[in-house]
Amino acid sequence: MFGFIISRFLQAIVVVFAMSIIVFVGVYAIGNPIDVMIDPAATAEMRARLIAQYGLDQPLWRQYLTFLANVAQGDLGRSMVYNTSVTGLVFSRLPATLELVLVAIAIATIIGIPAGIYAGYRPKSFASKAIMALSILGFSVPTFWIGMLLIMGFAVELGWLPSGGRGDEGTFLGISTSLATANGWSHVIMPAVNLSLFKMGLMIRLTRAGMVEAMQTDYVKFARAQGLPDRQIVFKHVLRNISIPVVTVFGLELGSTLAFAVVTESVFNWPGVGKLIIDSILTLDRPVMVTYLILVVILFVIINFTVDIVYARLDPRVRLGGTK
Amino acid sequence: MTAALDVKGLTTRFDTRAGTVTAVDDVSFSVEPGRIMGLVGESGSGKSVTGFSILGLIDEPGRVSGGQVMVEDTDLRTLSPDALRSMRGRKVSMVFQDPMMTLNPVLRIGDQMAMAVRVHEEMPQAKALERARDALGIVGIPSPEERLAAYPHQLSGGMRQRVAIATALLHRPAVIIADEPTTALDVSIQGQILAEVRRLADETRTAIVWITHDLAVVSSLADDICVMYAGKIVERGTAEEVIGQPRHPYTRGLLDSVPGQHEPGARLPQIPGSTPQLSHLPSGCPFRNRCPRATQVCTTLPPFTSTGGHSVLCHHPLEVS
Amino acid sequence: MTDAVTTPNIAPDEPVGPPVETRVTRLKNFWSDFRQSWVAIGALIVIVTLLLLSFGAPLVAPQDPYDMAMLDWLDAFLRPGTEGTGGYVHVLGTDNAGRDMLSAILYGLRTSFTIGLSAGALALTIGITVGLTAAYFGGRIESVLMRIIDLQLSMPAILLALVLVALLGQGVMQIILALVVAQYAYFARTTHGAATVERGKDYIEAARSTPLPTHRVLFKHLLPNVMPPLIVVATVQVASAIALEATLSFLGVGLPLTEPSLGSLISNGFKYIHSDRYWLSIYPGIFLMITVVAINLVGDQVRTVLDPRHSR
Amino acid sequence: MTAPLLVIDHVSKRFPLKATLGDKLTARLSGRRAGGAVHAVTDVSLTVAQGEVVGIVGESGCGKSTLGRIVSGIYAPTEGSVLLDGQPVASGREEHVNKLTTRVQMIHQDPFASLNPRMKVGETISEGPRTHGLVPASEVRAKTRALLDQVGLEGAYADRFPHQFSGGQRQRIAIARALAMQPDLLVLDEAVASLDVSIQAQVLNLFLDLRRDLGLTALFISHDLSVVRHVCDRVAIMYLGRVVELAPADELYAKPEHP
Repeated sequence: MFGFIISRFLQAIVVVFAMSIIVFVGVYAIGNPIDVMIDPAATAEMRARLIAQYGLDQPLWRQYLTFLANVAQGDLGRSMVYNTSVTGLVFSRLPATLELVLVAIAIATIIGIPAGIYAGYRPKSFASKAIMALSILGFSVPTFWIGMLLIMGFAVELGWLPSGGRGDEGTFLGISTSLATANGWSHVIMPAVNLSLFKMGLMIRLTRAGMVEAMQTDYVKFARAQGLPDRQIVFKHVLRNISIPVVTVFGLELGSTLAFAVVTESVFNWPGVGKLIIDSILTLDRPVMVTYLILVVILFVIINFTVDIVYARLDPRVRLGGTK
Repeated sequence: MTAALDVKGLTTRFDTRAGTVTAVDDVSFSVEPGRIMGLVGESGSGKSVTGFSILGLIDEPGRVSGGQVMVEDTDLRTLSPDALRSMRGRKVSMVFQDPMMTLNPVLRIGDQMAMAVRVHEEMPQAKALERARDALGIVGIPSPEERLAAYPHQLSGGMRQRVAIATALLHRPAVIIADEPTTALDVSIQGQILAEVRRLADETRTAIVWITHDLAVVSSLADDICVMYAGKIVERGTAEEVIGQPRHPYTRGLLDSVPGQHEPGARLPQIPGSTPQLSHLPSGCPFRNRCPRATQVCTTLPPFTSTGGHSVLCHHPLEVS
Repeated sequence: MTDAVTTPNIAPDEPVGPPVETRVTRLKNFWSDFRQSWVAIGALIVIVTLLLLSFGAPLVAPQDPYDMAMLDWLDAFLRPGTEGTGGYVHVLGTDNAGRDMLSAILYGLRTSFTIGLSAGALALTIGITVGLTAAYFGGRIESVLMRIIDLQLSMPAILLALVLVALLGQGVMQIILALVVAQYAYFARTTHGAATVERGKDYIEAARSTPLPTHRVLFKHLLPNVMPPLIVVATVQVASAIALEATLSFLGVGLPLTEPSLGSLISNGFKYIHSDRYWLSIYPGIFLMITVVAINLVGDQVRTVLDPRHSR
Repeated sequence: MTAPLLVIDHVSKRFPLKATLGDKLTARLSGRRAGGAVHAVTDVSLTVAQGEVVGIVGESGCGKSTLGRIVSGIYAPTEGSVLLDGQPVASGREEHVNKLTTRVQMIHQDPFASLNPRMKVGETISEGPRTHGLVPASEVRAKTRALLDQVGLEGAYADRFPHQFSGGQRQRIAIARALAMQPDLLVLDEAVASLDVSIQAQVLNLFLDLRRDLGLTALFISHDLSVVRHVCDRVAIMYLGRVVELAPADELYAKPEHP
């Protein structure tokens, strides 16, 4: 177990390092940000000065080393557009994204997993078929389009909910969050539902597949032969087994939901990091792009690492090592 | 003496796209307390479906469509689903073929067994665990106390099968259905389990239905034998009768096919053809197109003819010498 | 013992099931299973209709939305069902530039299909190659390739495509390339997964121990047996490519409005969402939704039919 | 005395256990050695004469199947050599093994897994001889039919897919596939173990007939002593990777020294 953790940890470090190179090279190959930033009427001398100021005249590997050295000091550079520290910029936007993602994941889990369990337990019933049809809608219809429909319906036509932006913040347990106010909730609910639909579809299908498979195993038949009622078989035997893959995917999806927030934040004009990255791509704000992508990579690596360990904890076959 | 298990006219059908198939066709037998009945058949003969039908554990698209299953004095077929469930594990229980699959891999042995105890009898967990430990001891598992805390993957195949048998024994059922429980095990382990089962049957007076394809196993273990072919019981009698003086040509063919008894290198006596598909059975006697003794009369279903307790479903049974 | 049931020659016994099966009967069986779901049949009809309409757009559509000369500012923002200066009824209305929405949608759908199908086909080819190579050769090749694939799969496709499009610039080819890079990993993983199961089976070992040449084992034995799950993934990925392209265009990094896809049409219409010019965004959106859902429904039925546990 | 057809000379096979980087590190830190290996076959020597059938018996996990795969050129031995007529059967190490001869053919245990489900049985049988040019293209069809006939199946079955056949029939097809390569040595790995008793007798009889007609040489691997005794001239008993006893089949039965 200890060896397993160490090897995973080393792998994670290698991944972060490799990805930082790829991200850096990739992003720095995009266009020339000076053209975007500078007044076309500016003199060649001004232009050269600006290029030198951002270190853009240096060879790429040197730029990367400078970048690494700065990162080591906690400095990820300055945004070329906002002209502020990138770290500060990203972290000021992060809470908004996190609260959106958490609400979305909560909705997807609370509805998706029970629905999937039911659909897997009674695969032939009408309700199960309806659940499955909805799950196909959930993960196939593009998020931005559903978001738009939601705005048209609940904001424009009915006028019940605001069409975008983040609501008032309040303080809850010392954390400043819009989830502490009613106005905040009215702003978050629509984007969160929008963001949750894809995950919900996925969770339903995953849980159902696990359930259907588990119900056909010998240990379930054996439990039935012992006279255990179905309820007990589902809750004591089966759930324990399917919880392992579900928890794994849940963790992995946490990360991808964060990435998907890009779309929802754009539609609902939500002031999170997703909106920030879209804006920075459109304005070629390199430091912001690099910071965001590296942040995402690190987040993914941490999540994967945690999921691996949780998985190993949950499954006694991994935890204790097989004897045969 | 009343039988622990008395099956009469049990019939199970499966609705498939190719039409309805009768997997268990009018099967009748009874087992007395403390006796072991070997239910022998090749793959597709319906022997496992018979086992599941007895417990009422046939899933869609199958259904038990007729017959009577008396366990002690209750007909399981007339019970409500809930009442039937309360019989399972308490009066009649089952052991499966693959010991690697029958135990839940993520639950401790003790917890699984305690669950099986408490579903039929209300008692605290600690007491249920004690019962589980005793059951493990009975089936010859060393240091049962420690095994309770183990997960299935920490035990060998033979040990797991003992755990499964112990679980089946928890409520001292009148009947245990054992579906090929030693097929997946090595010969030496198989021998140990067989000896253990024989002892348990004698000591606990449990009636055991031992489903298998292996004639060698039943001939050493069983008191009585039923031979199944294409969903029907074709021969029934005591082990000595069926093994020593088979009357059905199929039973005879099966016994002769075993290589051990013949001159090395000689051609083995063989049954021609292959096991029929249940959806394409010949009319009348299902064995007739593979049978050396078949005649025109075999296109009609043969009757059961008995000499003493030894009965055979054949128009032309072999003579008893 | 001599009266035992022997026969001098082994009786050739009848094989079971229908007499002769060819690839044609296999297709027929597949079709008769597929047909069981009327939803899937409906979805298939929808897809075929949309394909015909979109690729026949120059013949079907009342207007060529790319031809600036045919656009008239006077026709801007006509409500659905209004007759414009062109002398015909704009069934789905017109947009801010006076474009007939129905025509724009059909041409846009054509772009979406082109992108989705070519990205899907390319990603499938690359994915199969990578996945089969990894599974067949094993060892170091396998662990390196699959590590890369896993790494890539842990990044959501949307993010990868976003960065790639930003990197490559706008245009149909660029989008296809970005989608291929973002999606081939799914095929590679599916191929690898199925192929590792199959390669452990005895028929592969039998082929290798004959010995048959590597390419024959790969393409005649391994590939045909990993195809079923790939077909399912392919349908899902084509739908997802179409949706991704629309999303990218919606976010403003995909195709420009001068080369309209469904995404850029919706994106354009989104600006007018607060006025009541709903038709600019709603109609292209409905076509997008129908297309994507129909493909997924067909894929879902194919999955059900090809599932080995599905009883025949 | 002529030289034996097959010589298995001090063959061992170890499967290395994969150690992760972390395992190696923790092992290094705690002073233990990482990795290790499973010894599947240890120092086995055996010869098979032309026309002889040698049985290998043992319980599951004793290494008999691994030995069969080494002889068939699917695995390369870690130590020792396998020579057919003085020539090595396969070259290479660990993952990439090149089989050098078509003269050893194998028949697997499970006929449901050993035939490609998406290939007609005729093609399955004929593809080996065709790719190795053993049969002229014009005669492939006739030869395939003749082989099917030889194993007791109708020639017309060549156009069918495996799933239409029963287990016993499939095993006959697998035998036809092996015979198509005109092998000098057959390796049968539990070839009748998954068949019903009545079908098992048919396949054993087929094997005995073929042996008589073609003068087959074979390595017959099984867990079932009675089957092995019936068809083999000599029997090797394997236990934990080693051959613990080697005797003529009839003597073995009289005084078995190992369980």
